[in-house]
Amino acid sequence: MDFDGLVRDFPDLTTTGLEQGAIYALVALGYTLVYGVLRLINFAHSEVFMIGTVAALGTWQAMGYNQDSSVSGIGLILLLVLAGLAAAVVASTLTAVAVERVAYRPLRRRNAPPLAFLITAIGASFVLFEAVGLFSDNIGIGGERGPFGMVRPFQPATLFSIGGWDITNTQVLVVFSALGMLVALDLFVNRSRLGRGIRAVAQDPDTAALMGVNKDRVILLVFVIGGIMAGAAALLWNVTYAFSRFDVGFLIGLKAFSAAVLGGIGNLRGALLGGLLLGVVENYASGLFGGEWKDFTGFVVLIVLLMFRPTGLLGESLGRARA
Amino acid sequence: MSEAAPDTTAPETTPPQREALLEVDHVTLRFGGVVALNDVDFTLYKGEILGLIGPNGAGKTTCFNAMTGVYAPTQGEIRFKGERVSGRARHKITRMGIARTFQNIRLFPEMSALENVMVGADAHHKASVISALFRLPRFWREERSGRDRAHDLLRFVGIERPGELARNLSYGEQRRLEIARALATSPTLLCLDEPAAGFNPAEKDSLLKLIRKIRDTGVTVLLIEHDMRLVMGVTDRIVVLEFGKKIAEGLPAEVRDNPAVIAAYLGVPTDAA
Amino acid sequence: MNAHVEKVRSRGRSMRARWDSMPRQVRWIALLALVVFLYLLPNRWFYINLWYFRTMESDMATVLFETSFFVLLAVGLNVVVGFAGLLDLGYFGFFAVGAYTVALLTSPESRFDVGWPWLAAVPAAVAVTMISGVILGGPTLRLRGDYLAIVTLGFAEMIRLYAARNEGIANGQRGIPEIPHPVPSVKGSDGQALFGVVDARPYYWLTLTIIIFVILGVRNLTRSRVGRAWVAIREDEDAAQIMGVPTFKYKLWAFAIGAAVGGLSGALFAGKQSFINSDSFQLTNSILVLAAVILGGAGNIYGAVIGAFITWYLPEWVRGIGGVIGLEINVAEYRILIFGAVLIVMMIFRPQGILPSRRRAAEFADRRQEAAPTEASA
Amino acid sequence: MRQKLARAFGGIAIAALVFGGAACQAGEDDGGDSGSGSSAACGMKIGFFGALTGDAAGLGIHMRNGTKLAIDQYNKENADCTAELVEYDSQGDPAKAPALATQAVSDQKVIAIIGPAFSGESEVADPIFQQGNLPTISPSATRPSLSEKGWTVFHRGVGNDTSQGPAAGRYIKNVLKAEKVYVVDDQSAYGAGLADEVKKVIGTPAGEDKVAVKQTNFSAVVTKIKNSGATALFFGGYYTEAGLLLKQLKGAGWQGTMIAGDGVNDANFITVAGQQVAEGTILTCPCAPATEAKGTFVTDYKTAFDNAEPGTYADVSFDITKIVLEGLKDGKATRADMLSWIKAYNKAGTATGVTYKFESNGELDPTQVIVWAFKVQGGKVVPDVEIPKA
Amino acid sequence: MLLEIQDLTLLYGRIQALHGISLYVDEGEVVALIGANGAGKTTTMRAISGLRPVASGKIIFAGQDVTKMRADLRVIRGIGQAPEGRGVFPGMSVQENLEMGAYTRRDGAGIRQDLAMVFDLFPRLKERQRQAGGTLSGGEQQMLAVGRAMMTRPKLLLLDEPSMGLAPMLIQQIFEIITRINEQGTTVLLVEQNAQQALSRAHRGYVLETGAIVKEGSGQELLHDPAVKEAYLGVA
Repeated sequence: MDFDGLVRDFPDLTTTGLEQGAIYALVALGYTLVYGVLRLINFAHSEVFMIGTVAALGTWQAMGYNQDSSVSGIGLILLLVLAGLAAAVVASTLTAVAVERVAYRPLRRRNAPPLAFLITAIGASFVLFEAVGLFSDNIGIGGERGPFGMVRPFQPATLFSIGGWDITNTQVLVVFSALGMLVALDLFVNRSRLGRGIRAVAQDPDTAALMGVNKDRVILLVFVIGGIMAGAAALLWNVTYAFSRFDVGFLIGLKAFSAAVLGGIGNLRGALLGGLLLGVVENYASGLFGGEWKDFTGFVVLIVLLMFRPTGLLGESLGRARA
Repeated sequence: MSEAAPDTTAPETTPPQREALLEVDHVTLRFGGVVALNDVDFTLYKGEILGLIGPNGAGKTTCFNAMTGVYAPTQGEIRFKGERVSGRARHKITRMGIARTFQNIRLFPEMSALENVMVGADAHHKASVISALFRLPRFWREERSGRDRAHDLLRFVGIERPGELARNLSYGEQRRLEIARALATSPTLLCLDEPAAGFNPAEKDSLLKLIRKIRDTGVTVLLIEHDMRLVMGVTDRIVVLEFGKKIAEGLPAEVRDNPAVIAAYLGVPTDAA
Repeated sequence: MNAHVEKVRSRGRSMRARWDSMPRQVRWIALLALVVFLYLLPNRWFYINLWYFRTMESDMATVLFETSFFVLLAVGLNVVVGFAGLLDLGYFGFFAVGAYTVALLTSPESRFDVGWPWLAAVPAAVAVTMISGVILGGPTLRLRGDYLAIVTLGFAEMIRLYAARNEGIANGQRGIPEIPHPVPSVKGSDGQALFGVVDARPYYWLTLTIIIFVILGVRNLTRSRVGRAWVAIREDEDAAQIMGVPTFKYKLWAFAIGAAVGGLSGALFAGKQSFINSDSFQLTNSILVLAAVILGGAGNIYGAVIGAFITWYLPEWVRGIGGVIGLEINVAEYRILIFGAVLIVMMIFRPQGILPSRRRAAEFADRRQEAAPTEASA
Repeated sequence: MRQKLARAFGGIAIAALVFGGAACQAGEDDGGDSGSGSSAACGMKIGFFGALTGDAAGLGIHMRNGTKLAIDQYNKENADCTAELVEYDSQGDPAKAPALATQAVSDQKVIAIIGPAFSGESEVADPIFQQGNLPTISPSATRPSLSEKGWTVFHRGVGNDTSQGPAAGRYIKNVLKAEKVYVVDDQSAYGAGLADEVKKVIGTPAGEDKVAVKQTNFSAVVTKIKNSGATALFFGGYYTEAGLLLKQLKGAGWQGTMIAGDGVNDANFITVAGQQVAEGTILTCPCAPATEAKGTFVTDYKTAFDNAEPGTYADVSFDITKIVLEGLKDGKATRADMLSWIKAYNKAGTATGVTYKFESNGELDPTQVIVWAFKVQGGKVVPDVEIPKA
Repeated sequence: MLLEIQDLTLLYGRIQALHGISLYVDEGEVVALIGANGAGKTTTMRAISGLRPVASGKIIFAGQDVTKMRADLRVIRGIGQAPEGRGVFPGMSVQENLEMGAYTRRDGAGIRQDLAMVFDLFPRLKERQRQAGGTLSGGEQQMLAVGRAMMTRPKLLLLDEPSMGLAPMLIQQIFEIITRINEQGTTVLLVEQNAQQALSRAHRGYVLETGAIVKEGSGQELLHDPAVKEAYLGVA
């Protein structure tokens, strides 16, 4: 164990951990929303994220940029970021909606039991990542099953430093975007009419129907929101790591799902807390025990926490933790 | 149904020795800010049929749940055969001799009627996983006796199709199957939670007879019921709850004439007298 | 579409009814014939006549062996998921524990270097997995369904991550070689050890025999107070407890038994493979076993067997199908895609699984009928 | 793209057909005697054994493509006497290997195997090939112990971990003269093996850490490397993780040089890392620098495979496949003949420039194993220097 | 006729819960559906509001066959319900719960007006406006459920056991409110165990027994029917 190293690297480990955790959190929101409303682990959500990263990249390439292009000028950077964001959000949202339509809705119509949903979700996940893996050489952005190198709208650079803490521009962007989106989502769910509909279905679907809430529409909305968040996460991912591949969703999905459970699945603020916590803890573990213990420690923390708080840090359920 | 005759049945079935079986000792139960039970205090004597009545939402089922160990009282305690009930694992409470049915039927719907009852009978079986795996003599012995007992009980409550899945039984059969399943655990105290809900008068009649039959086998019965006729017809004593408080206790005739009960339970005093 | 679904469903039901109504002797003879068929299957002279059933691009006997250890896994997981209703997403972890236990105890290259014979290591492997099941289950079985899922998944990942470490006793990707084959003293007709390198048939026969015994054992359990307790827990845990079922104890038993079967499967795998490394224990495999159980029909032993057979055999079989129908394309490349699509379609048309238990079939029929109205307008 | 999509839809349609219970006729093609009359052996099969689907497919596909290119070129030149490529897609999973290996052994027309690609699956599959006396040449399985198992059929077209690793170490020590070297590996048998050999040469590193294959976020490692003050980093592993790690390192302001082995010597490394980031990275390879022949290999490869860059070991696969093809041309129609042909082979490959001459245990003759250091310059991998032996 | 039910049957699993029920509710009426626990009252209500599929028979609302219509669309057509067990959203404040009632409405002014009306009917709710639904007492939850159903501005208000768990004084109060709601022009179908109160306030009533209607008549007729008296009014 390397305590000295941990102490020495503590500031950097914290900031980069938060950066990673913010992306976990955005993806975790998708898991948590769907779980809150449908009591269902949407296993295909990892692929929703993955498709977002591919779409943003594809758009940039279509605009004539590749991993070696240098981008300058604030206007151009903004244009690239916005175009990538739009592409990622649209692609992720469409994927999420397609998954809902193809894999979940037919089962809901038949009143199928929860395990059947789990299996169609797994099936959808297989189909999506295999399709991207098989055809990525055709999209022109990578070899078959190969990695996609990415253009970066801007290079990471230290924005400012406080004491020994160097804060980079990507860290600021990622963490604040994630926080901003979460606040926006929180306001939407807690303040708006549609958000009330979501909470109503989550708390009591039958009574919600008696209030005139169209459950199908709420479910669709939930998948759309999850898709938007995953798309945003995909863009932030591209900006940070500038990389994608057909199987990139798997690990992020697993981490994000863990983060959602850690914070209390079904709880929006829990997803943020869980994501950030997981990101930071993983980094500290890497610093302390070495990189090979990074993922291992993540799971240990999850399991130990669940033993003491069986419903996660903030407790479960959409809106139920409120008021 | 002819005139119910509580007055004739009650005195002769009141046990002479009045040995306490279950004591609800000043029990208070709070959920968050809501007081579900407020200082409820009564005793159930061996061999009697005690009715627990009160309007919907008065706390009867909560009281019931506290007796069967689902909730632990916030204050006070519940003693069965002199031993504290709360704090024990629920299956141990069953093995102490308390069995119950549920207001909204909770059978194991995808098991056959026979299997449902056998689950109850298994409560007192000892065969281990190993003896079940290798079908050792003990397994056969218990399996056979459990099966026989289950068949007997099904016959006792009047279910003809032991092999049918519980979910496919008629509503009345399901209610009676719950009773058979509870009896299979060999209880000294049987708690029935609205066993007549959804029954027509003829079914209620046969239920009334069944409850008496159960009592005659030596089982003490606690009955939560709405149907006044049934309650008046079968119970030895009645405890009345309202808003988590005991408002009356006594012989059926006394309770029926109690103005507080009439006000609480029957709503409009002028019309109910 | 609905009409078609109904047709398929009713066909399934009538076949079951016909089977149930057959005389006992006929059913026994049919089962016996099936068993004989299964024993004959890996012989080339036999399967070569089976039209397109055989695998074209991988060795039939070996594929059958691989399918059989997977079937054994499914039978074990079915106890956990199908009977006790505990969602276990990390079942392959127990398989890994079993395989590694055998490897560590037998291989001269392992860091323990105790050099046990395979046969002696198998009971040890089963015991170790059983204990690991109890260790995992003890603190976590009180968690509710979905939380249990993530905890078990985490457990399997932890095992894999630990195994992937170079420095750990599992040797990471370098793996543990030279695991002895089962009973080297038993010779085949050619004077070579019966359990050799190329011929997978003896391994298949061994696994098949074990599967039959495990199925008999599981059947014994399900038709006893243990099985009744499991189903009761699955149906209504609170009610079961109130009927005197020590629910935690039986959940733990289900977990331990499932783990033991998983470990047994891992031990067989290690004995055939004679080399294991961390590459064989990917998380996807855990998910595949679960898919197999649910695809086949959770809660029915034979459903699990069929589901596992399809899940493992189908992709292997699809490898060779392009050549059979004379296509340019390489179907093998698309087999995971195809499998994913099959999962979705199967679950939509048969959410109860291919061969659901009698109980489950009834439940699903009722669930469908109880779906709330969905039409947009009158 | 259209072509591929059409193939896919075709595949789905066929699957539907198959699952629907319909099936078509097909002939048996097992057994049969090997080639006929003419001096060249015709109609034989060459197996490629490695991951073509699943997680590790990214590596396997390039090797398959190299093999396929060699066979296609051969078939074009010898249209009347062709050889067939058979793919054994192991998914890189040792568990999947035995069925495929046994199948290959049972098909007498399969005369040699290019592969198995990874050391893990080799451990499982090679004993089976040994029993079938089916010669194998692996383009990429570099675990040293594979040649110590007494498998006569085993060969590899690359030096093992003990040849490249020390060379890389010597380069760091003698050429770069780096004082503080950080060592990171990906815990794969290949990556950790290389890292261990490097550490033996350079002595105690400034620090070391491990990452996982498929990891994408390296922030913790980056922090450690940056704060350790190391000026050089040796990475044992494959190009994806190397590219990402370097990109994040440079992004965090690290100025040093990365050195990595042939697992990173791949055009995709520059794709992942980006040209700017990759600039100056040293990549070792147990191969000679670009010859003229290599020039055609790259263009041929790009023409054949939708303009894709040849990935790691594609060139090795191409060359070792040609060994087998030359044997066929020479009329080697049995496995035993082919085996002795391979054992006696001694010629330079056109794509790698390596002279293929095998020792009796199947290792590439150590005197033939030359290790070069390459450098990333202007978005290209260019030869730097040959690393002297010891 | 505002609501007409023709020969409705309904299954729970294999068990028939309703055996061909026919009833109707005229505009402006208060109709009471009485019967013992488990007789099928709540099931009938859930069928009318669309939460349970029916096996056969028809539900016609305002001249339109709504038998297969989705529940939320029935709300828009004008069927409001305060479900049994109240169905208060526990994580929402009283105000939010009431706003949920107006979910399908866009008339801001009308909503504010109705909100004021509900607070006027139930001053207690106004006091608890910001409190979470889950923390209310049983009686308050009942008021909230009724008030929330009012917020849908229903043509037909279905009330499932509005008196359940209420003190006698409150029962009195809630029935007075029901009468007031009715007088303001809302038709009411009421399921009650408190047959006494229900029948004395209802224009007409039906008696449900094991899934079938065994008696119907005006409220007063039923109130004085000896069999009804004996079975449901607790008069021995």
